[in-house]
Amino acid sequence: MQYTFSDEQEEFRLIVRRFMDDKSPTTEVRELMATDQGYDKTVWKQLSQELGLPGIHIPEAYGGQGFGFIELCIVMEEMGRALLCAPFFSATALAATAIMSAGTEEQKLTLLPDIASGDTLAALAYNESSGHWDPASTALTATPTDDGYVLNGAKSFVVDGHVADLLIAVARTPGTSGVYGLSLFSLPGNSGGVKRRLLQSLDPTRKLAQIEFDNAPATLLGESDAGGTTLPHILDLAAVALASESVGGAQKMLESSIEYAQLRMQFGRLIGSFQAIKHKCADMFLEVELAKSAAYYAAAAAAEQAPDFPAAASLAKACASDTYMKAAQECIQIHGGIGFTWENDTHLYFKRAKSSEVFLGDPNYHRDQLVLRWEN
Amino acid sequence: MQYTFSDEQEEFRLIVRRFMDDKSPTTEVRELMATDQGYDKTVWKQLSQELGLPGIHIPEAYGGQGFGFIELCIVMEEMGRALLCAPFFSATALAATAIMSAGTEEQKLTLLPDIASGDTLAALAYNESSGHWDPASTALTATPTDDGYVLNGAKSFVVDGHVADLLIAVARTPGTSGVYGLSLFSLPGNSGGVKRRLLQSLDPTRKLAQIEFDNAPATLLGESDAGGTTLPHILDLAAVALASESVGGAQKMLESSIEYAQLRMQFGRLIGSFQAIKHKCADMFLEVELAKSAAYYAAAAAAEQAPDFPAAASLAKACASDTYMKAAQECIQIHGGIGFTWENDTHLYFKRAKSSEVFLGDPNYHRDQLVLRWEN
Amino acid sequence: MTDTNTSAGGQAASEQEIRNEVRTWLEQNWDPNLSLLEWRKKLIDSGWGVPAWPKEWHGRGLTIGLGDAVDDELRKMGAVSVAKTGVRMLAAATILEHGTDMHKEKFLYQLLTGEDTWCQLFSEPGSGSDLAGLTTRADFDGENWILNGQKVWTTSAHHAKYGMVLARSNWDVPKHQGMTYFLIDMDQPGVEVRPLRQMNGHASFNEIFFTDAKIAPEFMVSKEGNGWKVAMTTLAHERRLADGIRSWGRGDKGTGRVYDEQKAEIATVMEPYKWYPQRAGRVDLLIERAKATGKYDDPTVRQAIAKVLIMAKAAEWTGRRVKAAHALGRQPGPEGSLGKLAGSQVARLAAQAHTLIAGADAMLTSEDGAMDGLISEILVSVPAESIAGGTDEIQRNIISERGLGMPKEPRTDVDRPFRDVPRNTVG
Amino acid sequence: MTDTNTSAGGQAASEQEIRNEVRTWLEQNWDPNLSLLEWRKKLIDSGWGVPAWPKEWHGRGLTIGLGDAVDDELRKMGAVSVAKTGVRMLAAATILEHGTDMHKEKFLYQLLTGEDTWCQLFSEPGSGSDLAGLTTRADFDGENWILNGQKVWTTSAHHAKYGMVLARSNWDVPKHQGMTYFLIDMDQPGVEVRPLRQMNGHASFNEIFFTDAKIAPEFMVSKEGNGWKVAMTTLAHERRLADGIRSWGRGDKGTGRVYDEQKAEIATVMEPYKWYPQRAGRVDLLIERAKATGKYDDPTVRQAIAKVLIMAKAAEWTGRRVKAAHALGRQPGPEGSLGKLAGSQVARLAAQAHTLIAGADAMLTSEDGAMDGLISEILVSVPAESIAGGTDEIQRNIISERGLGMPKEPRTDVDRPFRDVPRNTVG
Repeated sequence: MQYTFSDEQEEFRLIVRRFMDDKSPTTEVRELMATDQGYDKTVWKQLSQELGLPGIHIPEAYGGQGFGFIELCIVMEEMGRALLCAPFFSATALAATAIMSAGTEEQKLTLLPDIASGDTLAALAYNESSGHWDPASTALTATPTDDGYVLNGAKSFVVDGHVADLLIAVARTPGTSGVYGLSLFSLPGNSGGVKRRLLQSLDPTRKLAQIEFDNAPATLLGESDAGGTTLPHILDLAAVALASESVGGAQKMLESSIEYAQLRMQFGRLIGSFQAIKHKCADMFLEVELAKSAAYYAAAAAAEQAPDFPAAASLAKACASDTYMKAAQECIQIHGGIGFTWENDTHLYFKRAKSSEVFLGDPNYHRDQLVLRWEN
Repeated sequence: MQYTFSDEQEEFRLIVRRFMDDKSPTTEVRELMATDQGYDKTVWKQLSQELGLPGIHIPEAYGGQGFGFIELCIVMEEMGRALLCAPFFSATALAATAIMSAGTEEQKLTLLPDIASGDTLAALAYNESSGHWDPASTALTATPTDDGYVLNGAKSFVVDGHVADLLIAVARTPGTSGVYGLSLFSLPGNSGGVKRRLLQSLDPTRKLAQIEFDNAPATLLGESDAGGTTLPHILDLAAVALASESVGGAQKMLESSIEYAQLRMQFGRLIGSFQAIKHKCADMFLEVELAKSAAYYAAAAAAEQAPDFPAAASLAKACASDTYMKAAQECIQIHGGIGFTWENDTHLYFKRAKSSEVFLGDPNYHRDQLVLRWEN
Repeated sequence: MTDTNTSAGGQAASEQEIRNEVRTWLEQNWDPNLSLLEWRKKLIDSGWGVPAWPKEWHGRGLTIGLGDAVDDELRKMGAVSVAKTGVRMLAAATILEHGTDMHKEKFLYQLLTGEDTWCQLFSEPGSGSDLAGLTTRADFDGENWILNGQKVWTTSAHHAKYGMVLARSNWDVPKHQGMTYFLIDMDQPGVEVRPLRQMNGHASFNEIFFTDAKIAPEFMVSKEGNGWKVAMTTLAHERRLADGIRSWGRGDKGTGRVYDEQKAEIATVMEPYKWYPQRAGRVDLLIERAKATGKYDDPTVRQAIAKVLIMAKAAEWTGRRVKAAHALGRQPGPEGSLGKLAGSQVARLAAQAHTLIAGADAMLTSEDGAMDGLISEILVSVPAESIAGGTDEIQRNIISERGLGMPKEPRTDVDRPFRDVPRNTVG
Repeated sequence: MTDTNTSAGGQAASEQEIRNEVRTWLEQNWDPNLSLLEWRKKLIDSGWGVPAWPKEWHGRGLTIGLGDAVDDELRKMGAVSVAKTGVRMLAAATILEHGTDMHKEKFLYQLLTGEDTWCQLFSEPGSGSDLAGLTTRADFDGENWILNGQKVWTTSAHHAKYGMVLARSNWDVPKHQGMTYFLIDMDQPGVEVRPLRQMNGHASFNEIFFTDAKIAPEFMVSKEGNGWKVAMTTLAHERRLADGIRSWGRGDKGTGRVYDEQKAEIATVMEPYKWYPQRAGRVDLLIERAKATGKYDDPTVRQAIAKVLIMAKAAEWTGRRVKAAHALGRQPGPEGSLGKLAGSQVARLAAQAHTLIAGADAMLTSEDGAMDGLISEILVSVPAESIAGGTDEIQRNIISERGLGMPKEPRTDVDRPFRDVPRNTVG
């Protein structure tokens, strides 16, 4: 198992970090989060053309960079650290991963190159308004027609669903239940019968959409009824990508706390010299390092197809979500009143942490999964 | 609702505390915990004759002092504070309460006076080796005979069961299940068919026994099949008595921590001047005060037969158990290495806290009960 | 002004006598169709508006207990009381204790009628937990005190007529000895008020910038360098204020001009406080929400709810225990200072439980969010609970030092000229 | 002693060459039917016992990495190594770095053969976290150093032949400058060893009382007043020791006299450590126990187990991450010091989970307890995990100051004569 990054991976991280530092200062984040579109097309183009990030883990055969899941997670971590507003999580980490896991060879050749180049924004329409994260809860139906399928029902919490050119939707054959009869489908975002609405989200840096399907024509992605088999793995990969993003955000909260504690004076001393603050930072540091280790391990387990990957994925998601949330909370606390203001950047991270906490299943859900998946 | 103690109650507490300070220093506790009997007959006699404690909440009509449940809890709190080794919890808080709740008028007149005078040691044989705390889990059977019943099966975790003169046992009519068919029975501790064994307990200051019943003749206590109705209330009262005891122990741990932090020097300063220690003590203090409030409220709710008593009982038990355990743990931590030695008294409390944590249901169990019992 | 002597002249009247007297007066005078100002003037002039205040200053010199009895009679009658909202009662208490007769004459009456609103100008960006480290400067130019600096966390400053301001007048003495307390007219060119937006979107507080703001010397309270002591009086009343916010929010029920005007007054004053219940975690909603979402059936959700309930109820009972002991005439123990710390933990635990219950819906807000955004408002408001009014860390210092008598940390900032104490450089 | 030059004389040999060479030597010399002492003498004399030690002192001057390769070959062959248990390797490292030739001559050989055991005498009842505040005094009487005072937490002192002892020789200089480091013969009238019983019933440590114990001046290590610096060498090797305890416990597998004697040696040395796995919380047992008791079906129990697993696995992976980075030649970051703090939390959480799983059985111990008392041993052992080897509070200081570069607290004990520093009065 790869426990640390190779020199090449460390180098790659630095390149990504430099790009983020340059393109995603919080002034930029604040501007973009106030828009409906939610990202900057020029930056997305640069990120695609200069760094090839949208195709990072897509094989070269499909127009991608041919790196692995570990590199994808490095990108997620750095984006989380910079709170980059861009449709990377949606298109690459979620949708491309789904296509790579479930699509036929022909579909991969057709769909992935444009995602890899950044030209196509894709989104994974999985979750529904019930808010459940297990595949069995899918209610959207896919009814076979002469030349494909039509989808009926609705999806919610679709990351960047409002701007996606391509939707990958999970639906079930009418009359089926549980994990049986689930399949993935692809359809253009602007298809007839598709009604999209931007949701008002707690975290304005991550756009969510509700999508209604009214006899929307769609193409089967991969094999019929295979969703029960492919989805758990897709969701695990997604959870680890999100955990990586959270780890990046948590690290930023730690750094911000320490920086402030070393600047701010009260009672004639730097507040960072008080044990109450020092020990809080030591605990944050411990938690952030543990969350990193969990996310890194899970990424390596995915890359190496280790048998404990499902357990590791749930472990990483639960750990990173709790850590990010706590770190953001403590960062506000260490900043005191100023940390609660709109002007201070901490709340941007706090809100991302809160939304990441529940997205793809909250820590309670993943803790339970962890134990159930554990091979003692 | 009575939120604080009356002047008379405060005066009574002082008298009990003085007695405990005098008769139950930890040197004495250490001597008694090494014995099988587990208590000092002379002290028990003084406690009975001078203070009348065994009859504290038993009505005067049955030979008791005629005080209420609040006074019983005051006694429990002070005994917990001093770790008194005596069969008070078993005989008065558990067994006498059970008799008062379930017995017939005649039985109360027969059984209670000798408990109130301290002459009869009674014990409540409720729990079985399954370790479950809900009445439905009772497996001991009571088969009717011509002149009463015979008990078959076994009880475990019977506080002071090895020395009890009188056993109150919960058993079910053969063939029944759930909360149906449960009744209480009384029988002498040395009856034929009763085999008692002192268990090796983590907390040597509280003796536990296993009791096997092999066609042991017993007398029905109160009405047949009424256990499903009487037991929940008996157990709630017991839980509040135990919570009170825990609060006394937790308070002692807080005081011991503060005392040590104000004596011990490291780095040229009293360790109590370090925020790490101060803030720990502030948190302990908060928790102990909250646990007191919860226990006092529950005691008052019992005394006043308030409708929210069941919820309050579970709240108090969960809160006091967690608080005592945490306070004992932190007290060891503040003492450092010395706190982990046999010589230091902290572990005596730690072990009592651990055993009280699970006795009558652990905090998880009572938290669940609390919500289920809550009237929103 | 009618000099309504309490029965039996100088002798102490019984509570029943007082209650009878005020009821009689109310029966004769209370009229919901008066304007709010007319009624309040009548009430103040009678001495029943602030009966515990001195007779010379609109009161009757009654004990606090008897004053409460009078208020109780007003409530029973449904009669509107004098203006008590906002921080005005902190100003009143400070002026009564430390102010000159001129201050009392000029400020108290319009404060009680509600015509003048007040704000408190203590906290600064550079001195939050360490209030005594403030650096707003007051320099005497021979004619006036000239104020320069910045204050923050000032509620309702945008409509306040006057402010209580604490500023540093002497930099060459230890920090606590160099501050002076002033009453400042907010309506002048040197005072700029800017709303300060919070992470939850509300703007309940203001930043105040003083640029050569003027204060005539007679508006100093007590003497130069005595500001800390005066401020202690103000702060001592602040906790009581926090308790009061809930009760003001209600207002009196009834119809008539006076009620309508009071409702409008309350709406204005309560505006900055409307998210306060959410900040505290809305424990009251937990079980209801769990049942509505079906999460009640999940034992791990019940555990989370139970943890909140235990803390919240035990804290509530602790408060009642303190009050009950106080009512029996016992010395209040240190347990009184615990409520704030418990409140922070309750809020944090409640937010966790609300998140668990909301699940994916926790990602949504406003009309898309659970309970039309109320739940998301809880989630983004609770972080303030452990900061506002003194951080948890400061509370733990206070509890351990004052409550438990633990030794103080060695300090390096109190025994030398403030000029030499390391401090933040603020904008 | 055969002077087996490594291949190509003075030139550095490759790992493969070294492995071949030691394997050849072992094939010729390893004999499980020798006595443990005979075999070890042979091994030490060959230089393969401690190959990373200097050639003059029983080694071959190899790098640590190559030394590990040699150990690996011994393991592969099933050959028993030199004595490495207990604190002897701390003594060896300290003597090698700071000792005189006489010290090396006198102590190292018997230390490696296992004939002499050692103990470490640093901690005192009055100085735990603040080791440099120790008050055991060393006074020179013109002929010998005379030791008086008390040490504590000394493992295996009852069978140790020698001790490393730190004592105060000068009270008129700052605390860190007044200590001196000695090697003391434990077998003398002025040294009394008393076992110290712990709350879990074991007695793994000892208290040591010095009453005019004598140390000849030549057994001072380094010079008078330099003890703190020398002690740092000892302590730097202590963490490595903690990691080693697990691997010693195993011993080598095989039959023959040398194995039997090694087994006996291990049994004696490991006796004080037998509860250490329980102290760490026995995370490995949780799921098995939950399944065995039926508690696995309770979602709240699964939550509790998951919380332990998350911390424990993440801490384990953090350790591997540090090692992997180290292997790539990267500077170790501060994350190395986190393991201890994580371990405390794992232990505490594991005890909670074990309690939840055991239910009422948590009240029982020994044969009546769950797993014949193993579970109750966990419950009464975990409190030591957050204390032994440096309390959590000290770890947080170290992590924040050294790891995160946060400012130190103002200190009052390091810049004046130790005589004037307030301290505990100890028996």
